[in-house]
Amino acid sequence: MVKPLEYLTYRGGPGHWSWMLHRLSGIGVFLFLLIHIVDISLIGWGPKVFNQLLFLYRHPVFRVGEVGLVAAVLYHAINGVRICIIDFWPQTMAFHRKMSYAVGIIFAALFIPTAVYMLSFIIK
Amino acid sequence: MVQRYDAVVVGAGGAGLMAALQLAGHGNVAVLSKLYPTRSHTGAAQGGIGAALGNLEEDHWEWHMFDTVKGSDYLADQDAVEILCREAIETVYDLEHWGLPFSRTPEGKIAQRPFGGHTKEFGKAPVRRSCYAADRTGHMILQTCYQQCIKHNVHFYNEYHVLDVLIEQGRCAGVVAFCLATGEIHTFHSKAVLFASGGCGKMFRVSSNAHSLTGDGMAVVYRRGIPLEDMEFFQFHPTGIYKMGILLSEAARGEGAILRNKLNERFMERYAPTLLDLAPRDMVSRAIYREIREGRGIDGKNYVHLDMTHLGKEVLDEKLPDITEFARTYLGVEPLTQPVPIQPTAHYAMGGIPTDVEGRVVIDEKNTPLPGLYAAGEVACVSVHGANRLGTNSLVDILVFGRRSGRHAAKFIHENDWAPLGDQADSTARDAVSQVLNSTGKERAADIRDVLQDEMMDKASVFRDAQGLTTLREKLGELRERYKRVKSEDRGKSYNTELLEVIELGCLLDLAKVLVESALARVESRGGHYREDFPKRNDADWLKHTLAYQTSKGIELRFKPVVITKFQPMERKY
Amino acid sequence: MNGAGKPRPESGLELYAWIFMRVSGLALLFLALGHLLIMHLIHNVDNIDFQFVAARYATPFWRTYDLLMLWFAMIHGVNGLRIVLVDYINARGWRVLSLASLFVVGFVLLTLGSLAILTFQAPAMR
Amino acid sequence: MQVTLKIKRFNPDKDKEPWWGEYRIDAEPTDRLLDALNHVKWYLDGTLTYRRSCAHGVCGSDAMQINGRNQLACKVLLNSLGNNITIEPMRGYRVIKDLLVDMDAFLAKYRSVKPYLITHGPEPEKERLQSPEDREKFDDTTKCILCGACTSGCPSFWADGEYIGPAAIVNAHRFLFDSRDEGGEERMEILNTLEGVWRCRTIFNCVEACPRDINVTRAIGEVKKALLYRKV
Ligand SMILES: Cc1cc2nc3c(=O)[nH]c(=O)nc-3n(C[C@H](O)[C@H](O)[C@H](O)COP(=O)(O)OP(=O)(O)OC[C@H]3O[C@@H](n4cnc5c(N)ncnc54)[C@H](O)[C@@H]3O)c2cc1C
Ligand code: HEM
Ligand code: SF4
Ligand code: F3S
Ligand code: FES
Repeated sequence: MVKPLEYLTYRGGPGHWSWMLHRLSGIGVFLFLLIHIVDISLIGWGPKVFNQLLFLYRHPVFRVGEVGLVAAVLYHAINGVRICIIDFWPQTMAFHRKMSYAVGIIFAALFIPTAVYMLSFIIK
Repeated sequence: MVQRYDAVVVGAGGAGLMAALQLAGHGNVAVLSKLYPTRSHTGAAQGGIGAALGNLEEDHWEWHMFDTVKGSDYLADQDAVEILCREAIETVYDLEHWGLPFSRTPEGKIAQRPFGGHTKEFGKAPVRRSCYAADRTGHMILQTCYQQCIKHNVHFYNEYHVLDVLIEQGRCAGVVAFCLATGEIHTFHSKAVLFASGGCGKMFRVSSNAHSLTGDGMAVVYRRGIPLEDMEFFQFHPTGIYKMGILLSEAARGEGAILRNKLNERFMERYAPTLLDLAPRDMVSRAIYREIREGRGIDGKNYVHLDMTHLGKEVLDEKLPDITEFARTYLGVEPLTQPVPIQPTAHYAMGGIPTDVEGRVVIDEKNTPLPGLYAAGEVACVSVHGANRLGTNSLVDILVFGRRSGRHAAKFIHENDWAPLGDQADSTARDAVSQVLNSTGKERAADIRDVLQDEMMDKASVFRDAQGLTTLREKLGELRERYKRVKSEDRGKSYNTELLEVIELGCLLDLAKVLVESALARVESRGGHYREDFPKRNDADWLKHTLAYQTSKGIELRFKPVVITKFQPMERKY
Repeated sequence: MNGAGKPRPESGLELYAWIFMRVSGLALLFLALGHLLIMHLIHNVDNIDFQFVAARYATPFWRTYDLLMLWFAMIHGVNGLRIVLVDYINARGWRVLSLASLFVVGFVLLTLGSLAILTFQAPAMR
Repeated sequence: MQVTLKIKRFNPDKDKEPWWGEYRIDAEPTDRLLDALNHVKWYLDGTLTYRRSCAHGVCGSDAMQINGRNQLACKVLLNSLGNNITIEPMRGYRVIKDLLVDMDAFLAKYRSVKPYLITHGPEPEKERLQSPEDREKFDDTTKCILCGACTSGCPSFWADGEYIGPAAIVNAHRFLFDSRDEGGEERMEILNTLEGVWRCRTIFNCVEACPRDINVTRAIGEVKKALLYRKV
């Protein structure tokens, strides 16, 4: 059927892009969650193992990844709200394009300062 | 390949589907259509379907009948018109029961609006008679009929192009069709064949008709010796989008739109003081042509304006959404604030295969039916439209006579057996196809069609005269010669649409010739046929139908009297 | 019927899954964003260690919070991924296999995570 | 203006793989893309194959992917497309020849939602009454011309051809919200499945593609909501 790359070549509307991002961020966050559960359960092994593991988290690569995680959750969350609004108030679909843009704007407004703030720790 | 059916319906527009619904359950029935059913041109009809329901004001089928007869310039057969106008009412209720989403009055009844030539009390004032579903009535009729066919399990052969009809020993024995998908030729051996294959407006350059409206049904039957009736009467709709011909329905004028010339005059005041812009189509089209000829076209070009700016957003959005959008899409004009450039566009063939009121094809002046052959819809000529069809009456026609012919055919297949199939039944069709596929000629179909359409537009449209028609006749002869050398680059089997375009062009050429011969013979002006050299109607000599036969010596014309019951011919004034 | 598609048995499951995605999504809006805010912004991974976690889990509130979040996120995520897998994996065998693995992994990790939250004993209490 | 049409060609009699044909033509900016295609077919290459009929956007024959997006060739003017126009058959349907695709599966799905009025009991003598407000509820979805542009533009359909698709749901909506119809339950059962409305992820490509400006997603949303309140 339709090949993966062709999902990008179709000139859909903003809803198309919103959906792709929602899906990717959802999958990303889910995969992180799987790992996160494993590491958290290590807490049962006592302070030593756990604290050692946390060093891993403090590595810069992980810190950048953490910013990515926040981005993914944030986008997914805001867009998820858009989906819920649309689902329960179909009248709002008259402005579907505007709503997708609004999600983008709200996301940027929340994420950019957060990212700057978080990255400032690495530099420190 | 030979398939056997009790009945075959050719065409899946409103007429074909309606007939098929009557036949469903009465044996083995197949519907053949060169288009997928919902692509048929019935779907393009916008304005409405006329029926004297009287939902908004008093109305009677007799008034409807009078308007139809008067609109036809008294050439319509009044027995048929009476059936049309009476049965229109139950037909509309049937459609409603089948789910057609008519627009509604505040009380929840079917909404109605005025339309050209429809009046109360025999011509006193416009009446609201056209039942509508916004401005996509035809679309809804086509959808609703098709939906009923799904419900009743009607068997369709989609994208089968009928090439020939089989007449054996004075009876109809079936049809031969070309399957687009495989390129194979199939013979359908059948007790009854019902043609509902629509019109032939593509013989003119500016036309509201679909590319597929090439008069195949008429041509195929005509080539088998059956006459064509009243082909000189071709309706030009006044309001086609400038150059493209896309129709802006009369519903616009029904809702109050006004025609204006370069001086911004409401020029219809001069031509039809009572009905103004809602006069019948032939009159309005002629008025527009006159304005243009006398230099009052917009910018000196050959178009005038349709002014809807005073109607308001609500009317445009709710009652005329589609045509508002056509103006926006195709002209970039905003009808709310700007007038729309329009010009008359070839619209409807009043003539066609002659039938009686049961839809049986008749082959002579005495109305002798040809057993097993039926026709309904635009392809047929009952004749309820005479010399000029009123708006909304075609949708009535296709449904009322689609139904009657279907019912009669259902009876016929119970009472009759198959006519024997001659051997090599499909040879004519096969030869036609292989001739094109093996042609070594160099002519392109498009070039021939271009000349045909331009010449027809120029010499056989709204105004005609002997000189123009004679030149045109010669021209058509030349085109016929060129057509013998036409080729198809595509020689493949699957979906060879080029081959079919060539075949369709052949039909158009034949029909154009019939039109021109009939128009030359009719030395009077009546309805859609206007001879500048004979500008008056002449009832003494010409109150009769034309029948054109193909013979080895060319076209032979015969004439058939008009059936007059209730209304004697009068002068036609609006 | 004229060529109706294959029969489609109804279970109503998809409807409930759809509602659940929205309800859990809205719950997660607060739970997950709150979690991110607390763990990654107000405090940040520099300051978080075993001690921190231990202190936090001393109150039942945070345990409930994390447990709720875990369950919602896990089921939301598993169902989300189920939708994705069903979308792209059409071959029957592969579809069954991938869905089975998803559910197994989901179940195991959900159990693991729940156990970790519920059985955690702060060292001081030992 | 001069335009170059880049058309994805495929002839089952000859070609193993699709290939790109390029055609330079002179045209008016206000010509429809269909006029340009006709020009190619009539004067340059007769083998070019596509469906067309009405030429003004009401029959639904000529939906195709134009500059990466599903549109009707007869409803876009060249001036909105630029000088280089890429034309491909709609995706998700089997390509038969050039721009012509197999619509049978699409139409079978349409038929599967029982797209006809279902009523019980005898019919009244005259029309059934319906208030203008009730009529308005399904006005939008009566406009569908079954062109297939929406379904072919839907990523959920690309992923899984079994998805019943927006067009079928639109036509179900047309009857579900018709106050005269009594077949609601039957249709709801058909739509309340994985391959029914729940497959829709509110992507809106269908709305962007619909040449009749039907708010397809809204119709789907209304069906979902109806299912929701019926069940919960
Ligand atoms: C733009 C427009 C607006 C109109 N508005 C109105 C209106 O408001 N009111 C009104 O009353 N009338 C109106 N009309 C006129 C009316 O719509 C038509 O006359 C009527 O729909 C014709 O219906 P039909 O069933 O005879 O043919 P069509 O609907 O044209 O159907 C013809 C069928 O025959 C099939 N066919 C053709 N040739 C072959 C072949 N060789 N082999 C197999 N199948 C074949 C086609 O596939 C098609 O299915 C309008 C017409 C146009 C063009
Ligand atoms: C933070 C608040 C969240 C909200 C508001 C939210 C909302 C939603 C909604 C409404 C959907 C359904 C989309 C649809 O039906 O089209 C969805 C899908 C999904 N969510 Fe979330 N979600 C949130 C958090 C999460 C988290 C934490 C995860 C990871 C575990 C996650 C993973 C997914 C996945 C994988 C999908 C499926 C994506 C798809 O079908 O395209 N979500 N989310
Ligand atoms: S909903 Fe719109 S895009 Fe979809 S088939 Fe109908 S008309 Fe075409
Ligand atoms: S694009 Fe597809 S996913 Fe839904 S909103 Fe339209 S049907
Ligand atoms: S040709 Fe009819 S929709 Fe384009």
